[in-house]
Amino acid sequence: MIQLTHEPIDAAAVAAAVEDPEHGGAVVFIGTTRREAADREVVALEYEAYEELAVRELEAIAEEVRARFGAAVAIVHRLGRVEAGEPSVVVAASTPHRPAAFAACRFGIDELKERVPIWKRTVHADGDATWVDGRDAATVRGGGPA
Amino acid sequence: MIQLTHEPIDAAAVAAAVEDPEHGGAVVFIGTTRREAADREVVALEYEAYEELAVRELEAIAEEVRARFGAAVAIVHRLGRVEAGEPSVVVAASTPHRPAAFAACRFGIDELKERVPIWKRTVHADGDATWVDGRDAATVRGGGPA
Amino acid sequence: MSGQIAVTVRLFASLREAAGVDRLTVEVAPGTPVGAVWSHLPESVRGGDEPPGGLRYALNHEWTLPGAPLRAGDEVALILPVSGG
Amino acid sequence: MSGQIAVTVRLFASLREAAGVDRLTVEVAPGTPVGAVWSHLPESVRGGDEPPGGLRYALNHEWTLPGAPLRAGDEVALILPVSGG
Repeated sequence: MIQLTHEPIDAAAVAAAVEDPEHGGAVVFIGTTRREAADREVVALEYEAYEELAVRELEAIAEEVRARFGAAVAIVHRLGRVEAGEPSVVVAASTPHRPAAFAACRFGIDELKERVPIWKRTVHADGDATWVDGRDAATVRGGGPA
Repeated sequence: MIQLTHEPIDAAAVAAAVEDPEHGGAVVFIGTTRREAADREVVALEYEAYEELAVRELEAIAEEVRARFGAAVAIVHRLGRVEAGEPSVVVAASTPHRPAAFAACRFGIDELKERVPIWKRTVHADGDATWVDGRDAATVRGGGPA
Repeated sequence: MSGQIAVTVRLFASLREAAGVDRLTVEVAPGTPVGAVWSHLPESVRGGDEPPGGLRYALNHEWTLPGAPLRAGDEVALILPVSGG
Repeated sequence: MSGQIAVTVRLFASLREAAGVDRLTVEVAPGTPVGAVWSHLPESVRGGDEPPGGLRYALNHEWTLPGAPLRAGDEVALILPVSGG
């Protein structure tokens, strides 16, 4: 299960996707929108992807996780508006023994954050929205795509 | 949520127990009975606890996880018979940022395995059952408590 | 024997199974160290003279050391190497 | 200008928002390097002459380097520092 989705993520379904009778340990990372960033209240994040390449990169990361850790792996990232408190990304990895499952899951989320072409925009309570994409003047007042 | 239970563990409920609006990352470890150990097929594990001290140790580990990692933490361990493929233990930890969530969850399961007075008995397809408690002559033929 | 005290011994895992019960009562002299309880168990439970490697002890639901002295009514738990998870 | 080729430029995040559209067509000489696409964007999108720090490029849905030469019909994606997760 390697997916971009506009629907809420079912973390239990992502975890279930890595079940394997020979694997005794599964580690699931759930990344959730925090209600605060840079001391301002956040009501939601909005995620946008370069979908064609993002899916390819997620598949490539999954393949690396399988090869390096012998893990079963599942990655789901949400796009569009994600309300504070909801998961934006879930990464699950299972392996025969637990240390590799921790390493595999950690590798998956670290690589995702490093190289998958997805961007977030922070939406504040007053309607201000700020892209997190390395550009300084990226604050836009009000609205924006959902 | 710090518990010993004879019922199947709902990993999603354990994960939900560490949700916190200020915590952006949650890591959940799910330990599952593997269908194989020492090259023999395993149909189930049976867990037994010294319940009074096991609960105290779990509470102590949770308190250490909170103090060391600033984490919210939940630990549920199942007792009695656990069929192959079902979770025997779930540890969840959430923190503001993800590296600490991985470390907190890992610390929780490592400490649990090290010091909580719980023992497993491996039940094989032919009815043989072997306690994993450091004694050599611990294989008992057939049956045993459920 | 007069002057002896009764102590409850909790058994788990293969010790419980060997005993057929999850607790026994043993009679010891007051002040006997926790670690001496082993030698008071029936031979059928011990399966040898030496305590198993890695055996630890709890006294009244808290970890203790083998040298702790026993009092009347104490509950000692014999804790073999654990295997939860 | 004759001899020019049309190249599609995909825009994301603050670049997309500044442009008001998620893709533009630019006309360049054949063989123009991918990294030169930036200077062909409208000033309103660029907001300055220099490409943003950390800008990377994809060509027809694969990562590429700024020196890769453009052909007619190519699609270039301008990839600002990512922030998924």
